[in-house]
Amino acid sequence: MSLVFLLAIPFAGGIVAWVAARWSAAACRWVALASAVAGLGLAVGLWAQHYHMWGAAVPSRSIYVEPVPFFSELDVPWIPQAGIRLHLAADGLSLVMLMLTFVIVAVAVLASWRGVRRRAGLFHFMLLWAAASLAGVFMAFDLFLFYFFFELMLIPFFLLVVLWGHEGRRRAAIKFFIYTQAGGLLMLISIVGLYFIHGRQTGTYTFDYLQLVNSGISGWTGRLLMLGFFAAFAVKLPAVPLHGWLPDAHSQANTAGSVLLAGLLIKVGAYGFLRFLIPLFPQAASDIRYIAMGLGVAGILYGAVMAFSQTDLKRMVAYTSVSHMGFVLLGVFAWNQIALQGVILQIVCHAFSTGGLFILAGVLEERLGTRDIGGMGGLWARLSTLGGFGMFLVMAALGLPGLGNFVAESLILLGTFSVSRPAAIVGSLGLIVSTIYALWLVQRVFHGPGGESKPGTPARLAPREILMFVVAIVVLLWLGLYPQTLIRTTDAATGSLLRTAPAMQSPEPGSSATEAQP
Amino acid sequence: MQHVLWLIPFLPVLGFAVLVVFGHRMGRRTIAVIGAAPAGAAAAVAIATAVSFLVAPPATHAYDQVMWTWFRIGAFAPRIAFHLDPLSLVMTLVVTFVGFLILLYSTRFMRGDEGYRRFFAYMDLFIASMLILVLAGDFLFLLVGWEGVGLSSFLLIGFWYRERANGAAARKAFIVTRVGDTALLVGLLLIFTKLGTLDIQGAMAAAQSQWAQGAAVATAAALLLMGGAIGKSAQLPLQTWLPDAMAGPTPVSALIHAATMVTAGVYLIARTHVLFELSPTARLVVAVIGAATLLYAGVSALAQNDIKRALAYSTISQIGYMFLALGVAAWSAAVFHFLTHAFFKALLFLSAGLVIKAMDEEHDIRKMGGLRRDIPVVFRLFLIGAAALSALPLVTAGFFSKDLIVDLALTSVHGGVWLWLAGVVGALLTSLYSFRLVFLVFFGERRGSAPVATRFPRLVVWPMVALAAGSVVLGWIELPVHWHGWSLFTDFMASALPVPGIRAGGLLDAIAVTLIPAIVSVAGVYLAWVLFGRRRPAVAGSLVTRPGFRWLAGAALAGWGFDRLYHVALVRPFLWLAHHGQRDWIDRLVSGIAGPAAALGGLLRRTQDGRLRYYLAAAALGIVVFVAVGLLR
Amino acid sequence: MSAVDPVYALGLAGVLFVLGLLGVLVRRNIIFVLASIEIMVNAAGLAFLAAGARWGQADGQVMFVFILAMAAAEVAVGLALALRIRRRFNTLDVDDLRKLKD
Amino acid sequence: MSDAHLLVLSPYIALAATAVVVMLTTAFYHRHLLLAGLTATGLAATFACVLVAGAEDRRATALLRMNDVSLYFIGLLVVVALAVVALSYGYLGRTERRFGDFYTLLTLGALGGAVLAASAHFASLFLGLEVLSVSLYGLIAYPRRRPQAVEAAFKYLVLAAVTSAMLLFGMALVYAVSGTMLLDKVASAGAGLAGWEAAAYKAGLALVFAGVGFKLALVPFHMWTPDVYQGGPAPVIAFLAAASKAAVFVVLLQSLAPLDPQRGGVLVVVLSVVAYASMLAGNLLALFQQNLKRLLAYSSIAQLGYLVVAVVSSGAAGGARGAGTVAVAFYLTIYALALLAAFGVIAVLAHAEGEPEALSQYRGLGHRRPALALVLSVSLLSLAGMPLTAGFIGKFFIFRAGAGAAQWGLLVVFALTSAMSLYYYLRVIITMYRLEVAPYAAALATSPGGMSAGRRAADRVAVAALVLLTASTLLLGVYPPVLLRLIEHAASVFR
Repeated sequence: MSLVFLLAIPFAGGIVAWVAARWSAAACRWVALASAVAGLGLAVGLWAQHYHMWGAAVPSRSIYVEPVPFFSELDVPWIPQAGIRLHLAADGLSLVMLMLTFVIVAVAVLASWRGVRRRAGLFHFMLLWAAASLAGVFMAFDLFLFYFFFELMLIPFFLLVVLWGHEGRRRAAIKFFIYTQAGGLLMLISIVGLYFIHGRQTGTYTFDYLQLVNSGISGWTGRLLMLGFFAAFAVKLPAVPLHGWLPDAHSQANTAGSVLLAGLLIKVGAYGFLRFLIPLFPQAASDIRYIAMGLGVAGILYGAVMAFSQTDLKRMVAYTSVSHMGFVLLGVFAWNQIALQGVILQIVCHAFSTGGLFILAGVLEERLGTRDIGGMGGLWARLSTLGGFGMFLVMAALGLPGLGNFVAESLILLGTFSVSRPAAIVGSLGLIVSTIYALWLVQRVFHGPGGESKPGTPARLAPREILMFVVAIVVLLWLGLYPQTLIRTTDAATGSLLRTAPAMQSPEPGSSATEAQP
Repeated sequence: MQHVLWLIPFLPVLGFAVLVVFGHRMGRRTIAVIGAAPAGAAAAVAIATAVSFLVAPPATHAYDQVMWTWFRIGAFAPRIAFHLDPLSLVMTLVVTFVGFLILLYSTRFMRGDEGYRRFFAYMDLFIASMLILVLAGDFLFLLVGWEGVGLSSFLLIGFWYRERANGAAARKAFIVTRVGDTALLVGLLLIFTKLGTLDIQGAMAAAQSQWAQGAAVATAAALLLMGGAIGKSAQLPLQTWLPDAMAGPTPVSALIHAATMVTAGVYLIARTHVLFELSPTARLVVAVIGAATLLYAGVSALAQNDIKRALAYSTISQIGYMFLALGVAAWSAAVFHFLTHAFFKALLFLSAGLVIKAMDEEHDIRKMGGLRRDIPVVFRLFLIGAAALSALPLVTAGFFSKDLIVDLALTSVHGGVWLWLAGVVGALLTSLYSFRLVFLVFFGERRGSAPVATRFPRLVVWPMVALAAGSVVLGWIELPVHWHGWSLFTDFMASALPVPGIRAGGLLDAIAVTLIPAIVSVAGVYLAWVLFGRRRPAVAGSLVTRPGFRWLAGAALAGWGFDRLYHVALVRPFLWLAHHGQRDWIDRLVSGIAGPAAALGGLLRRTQDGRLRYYLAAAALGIVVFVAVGLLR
Repeated sequence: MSAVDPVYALGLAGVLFVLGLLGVLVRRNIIFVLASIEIMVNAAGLAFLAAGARWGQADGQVMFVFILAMAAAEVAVGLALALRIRRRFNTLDVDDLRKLKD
Repeated sequence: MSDAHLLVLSPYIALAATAVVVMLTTAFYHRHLLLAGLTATGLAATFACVLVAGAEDRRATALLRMNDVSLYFIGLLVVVALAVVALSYGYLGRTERRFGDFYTLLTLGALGGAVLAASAHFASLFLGLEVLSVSLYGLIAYPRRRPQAVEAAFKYLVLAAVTSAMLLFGMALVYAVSGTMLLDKVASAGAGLAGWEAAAYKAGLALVFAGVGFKLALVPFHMWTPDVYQGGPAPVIAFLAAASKAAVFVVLLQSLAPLDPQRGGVLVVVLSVVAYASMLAGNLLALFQQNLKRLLAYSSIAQLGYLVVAVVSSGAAGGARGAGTVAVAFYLTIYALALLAAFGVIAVLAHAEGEPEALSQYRGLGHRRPALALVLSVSLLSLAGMPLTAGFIGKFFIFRAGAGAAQWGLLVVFALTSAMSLYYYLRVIITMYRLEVAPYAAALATSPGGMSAGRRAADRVAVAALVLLTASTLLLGVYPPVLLRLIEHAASVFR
């Protein structure tokens, strides 16, 4: 039952925050923060409760015969006429995403503590509504319910960008909405198609994920259905040709909006690939494996080159997300244990490193009044603490070993190498190109002759700003030096995902070596 | 002493952390103490470990300490582990000891600088990363040190960040080394996929047992690792970044770009010598690159006018020698030369620093001259360094280490005459350019302005004296092969690095091998005296004016055009792509479909012009079409 | 008793219908537009009569009666609107009714 | 006529009685509240009769076929009429002095629609259609002082008259050839014909389809919609858009039902082409529309295109017949709710000089009239098919019907065009929540201040109706089985 609370807390919190705004803006901020932290507490409680259960080397058993690694499921009919059920469940992977959701939302609330004056109540309501629908996405195990939350997320994000964004917010918001909606509707066609084809094959008409998994639809129908899902998740991820909305949406949203967009929204695409696309259509996915990996690599390189050429700081950071998500796409289609763990680690680390960079951009914009990196420079002299944080975050984005991103990217490359050598090699070129844009960012923002900051803005960093950066740094260092806690959490989940898609199975790197193990 | 290994890298990390977090509240003295002390403490621990290692050598000839398992996915479980064998021991001793001396030197040298705290924080970070690099027992953990060193060199080169040029040099260094690192990473991917483990000793053992001699996969892995080594050690073709790296403060150049970081590549190849033994082709490539680089750098150093750039090219040349040694499987000879080189090159850089300070930040040697009398102490130290660099026989450590390499280049089983010849010509060039510096800077009459500072504090001079002593005395621990004397260093390293086979040669070979390099280096000194020593004799003047020579000098000055080549071939297209691609063509392409939709919309709207009869006409047309379709089908 | 073959009657109704349709399309005066509509409706009525005759059922004629009633209603409202248009826009030209457009 | 027949026909009796009573009271006591009250009670009584009538598929006289589907739609018609009465009570109070005729015409229109919904014979089809059309002419031209209303009414009249003539001529041809006027027999009567008779039959069917097509404003016959929607008074247009289209759609559905897929091949192809064209044209025309009423007109063309997709899915070979009907019934209902709410907001904002049509007049509405802005936003989001609104479930059911009938081409265009439709729906929502207040809108905000207590009461009724519509849209979005159970039962007729 506690899964429902994970949905209820943010929704209720949002409404209370909106009402509390009548009295004072501060009240609604504290309510929002409290509900985010409460959600986090519950998620962590669930995680702690089940942590000892995982980690045991999961022997390879047939698909879903062993106790399903889900827990505390809720399965209630919602629209019986169409066979749709309210089926909430969570396994290691969902739990990691849930915890990530609530942490990022809490950080977003902190990030907009000073930033949002107008209609603070409505703002926090939208923030928490987005959190609730994200939590819903990660817990939905009924395809229609997943689609319901997948679409529900759009409205709060749209309004967050439209009402509190920067100058070009309207065009960017509409572009974002149409991109995602077009992908989503194509996915709906696939969902309903799958519903009917599975129904005709097995007689049971249902949207339940566990029954539809590995439905064995191969050939062109399977590929077309899979393409519907691919369209939706490739837009969300974003994969290269469909990434047009990301730079506009990220650069026009305010700090909290960008943190939420970069930290959580694009993770739904990655989660969708892991959870739905490949397990539902293993054969079709293996047919397009190399094309998808090609797209991933293209994303890595294209995102990095575009990041280098931007003059708007937020657009530059947005393009780095395109590059990092290229790694995710690469890792997902490598589809072995190491690559999947790398993907999950990349999802979490990217949320913190890029989220941190957006907060940095927000803080800079408050103090300098501009996002154009031409006007910045020499910041180190004036705000050395901010410089220190910024340097750390840039190095994380660069994939410096010792931080989480490096471990994630090397796991992905390790996993990919045994599947397709050229993809891994060209993918590792991404390290060079990401170095170029990262150092270019440091050079233009921190080093070089000094620009002057807007008068009247505080020179020193506020304690809450420092807290946000410290949270990001601690997590990135912890995942860089001891990621085992995260890996053990998602161990059972990735294991069961791998078993659901035998057609996609690829050789585990290193397993090909004979037993000359020291 | 096994379980104290982690302390060596941890102390500088602690120093770095303290300086970063509490630094801004500390005075200069405390910063200096917290900055230099960890390196000293680490040196002490290293010496203690060395003593216990020598007195009671462990059974496996190595200390291993596993901190914790980094993570475990299925069979893949890399560990944060330290591994100390003779090779790592020598590296650690040099890094900590030379590092400590340089830090002492910089406490006074950097006194005037406002980024004092930042300097020591970065230096501690560098020393910590270097120690992790040499002590790591797992390839992934080695990468942590490897990139950490790259990062701190970026931070230190771009230390005076107000100057855009320094920033550009720092970026260039990090990006070029990053190219090498990518090759290294791909090598690790290959090793892991084929051997199933990234633990260094485990991987090497597995390689030995699974891969046949000369196997393609062994060659590929070796070449990839070599790619990483070339990037970090600034060998051809990735050497363009080191001369520009002189933009950083002089102690940085001394420690990072002379003594330690640039030799990380040598350490890596020595550490994975099993791979290079398995593939002779890879070893040959290393030798050829070493030989080519030492010649290329030697000639370029000859033409440099900036004192630090000359020394930078000389470093590239000396590392070329080490690569040559590795190429002919003379592993311990390379490490020995690293040891001596660290001492005398650091000494040269530190004294160059003092010369620059004396001449009020003047780098150009054409504006110096006759400083022999003004700064006698610096002159003597610089002279010792230059002598060691040009390997003057018996008197300097350089003689023992460089000539050992030249000797083995011929006599080693894998050696060759051409390699030996390159070594000899290199020796000539080395002594020529090093003494050119000495004569132009310290002899002849004063050309530029008078020196500003002539007396230097003791804390600056004493470390240099220590280095000078090292660069003189250290040579004696390894006598040349044909003297059949003692070879303490090679024996000590035998457990980690195999000794190369020596071809049996007659007496003639023996004489040739030992005498010729000595003669050549002395001849080089005399030639330098002839060309640059006396007051501008006609010979030197006429030589310079001939057009062919002037073109040659120009080319050498610019590092043989590598810089321009890379700029035109790689940098400019990248900038062009970025500039033209700024408006994200793919995005415009995909969201371009909105254009025709809008146009179509506009067109359709024109049909709604309010005329009733047009609406009726449309309806009638519709009917005609429907009836027609109905009739035809 | 059906002396006349229904095809001819339907043919005539068809011709009348098309003439009415052309009248509506071509003429610009509101009165003539309404008149042409009348022609079309009566053509339909004629067709119904012919159909009824063919099958010998009264349905055709019943429909014709309904059609008459409907036509009358429409024309009445149409003429009322024509009066309002004449007073408001003081024109009877259909093409002048162009205020509502994109 | 046994009493069972009477019971089945009770809704019609109630409606006709209401019309007569209202007409008489107009002549004697011309007080607005009384007239509106009478109409409302009459309609409520009709709704009660519908609930009671609960017929099992009985043919009441040759003309009408009373089954659960027709009863459901008569109920829907009556509810729409009630809502229109609530909206127009305030609207008329502000703009007109003569009220009586409005309510009479409205009730008669509802009666026409009801007859049309249950019609099983050409005659009832024709009669229902004409009663509905003629009352609409009067309603559209009702606001005497506004020239656009007259122009709109005249355009609607001419086009309706021409297309009803086509309908008649088509019926005549079909009757001449097949000898029967019963809808369910007509559809399958064309089999045994040859030569000129087959040609006449096909031509007749095409002409009938043209008449129906005009009323549904499908593509070749859609051009009148924007002008009429722009010119006519808001409550009337709501009735036109919601009620008349629903009634005509039921006829299409009922007559297509007995169609066996093989014979209906050509009709399904024609319907598909019309669906493609309507979806594309509707959305493309609306993309850059600056006038809210014209935008809603174009969007209603597109929505009808989506509905035809559902009809095609139920009619097509192998289509799950039930799924198609459920999809049509559900989507029609939520389409009606959304349009009523949208035009209702325009009606509430209207005043003597005219209705706020240009988008610029709605700038900043979110801050001045948050309730109305929310109502309009929810209705637009429902039309766009956003979650939490009934439109989302409606769109899903059309997808489900389409996938069942493997109409992949239609579904892909459906998906892409409804994604495109977001552009103009969102533009309206954004305009409402912008900060700067337009000059005209400022004047607008102050006008209700000076009204008398009575008029302000009228507004409260209208706003209550709007809130009820929005609440039901949201409720159906969150828990659709409330309505689905009802529709499922009705659709069982076709199992």
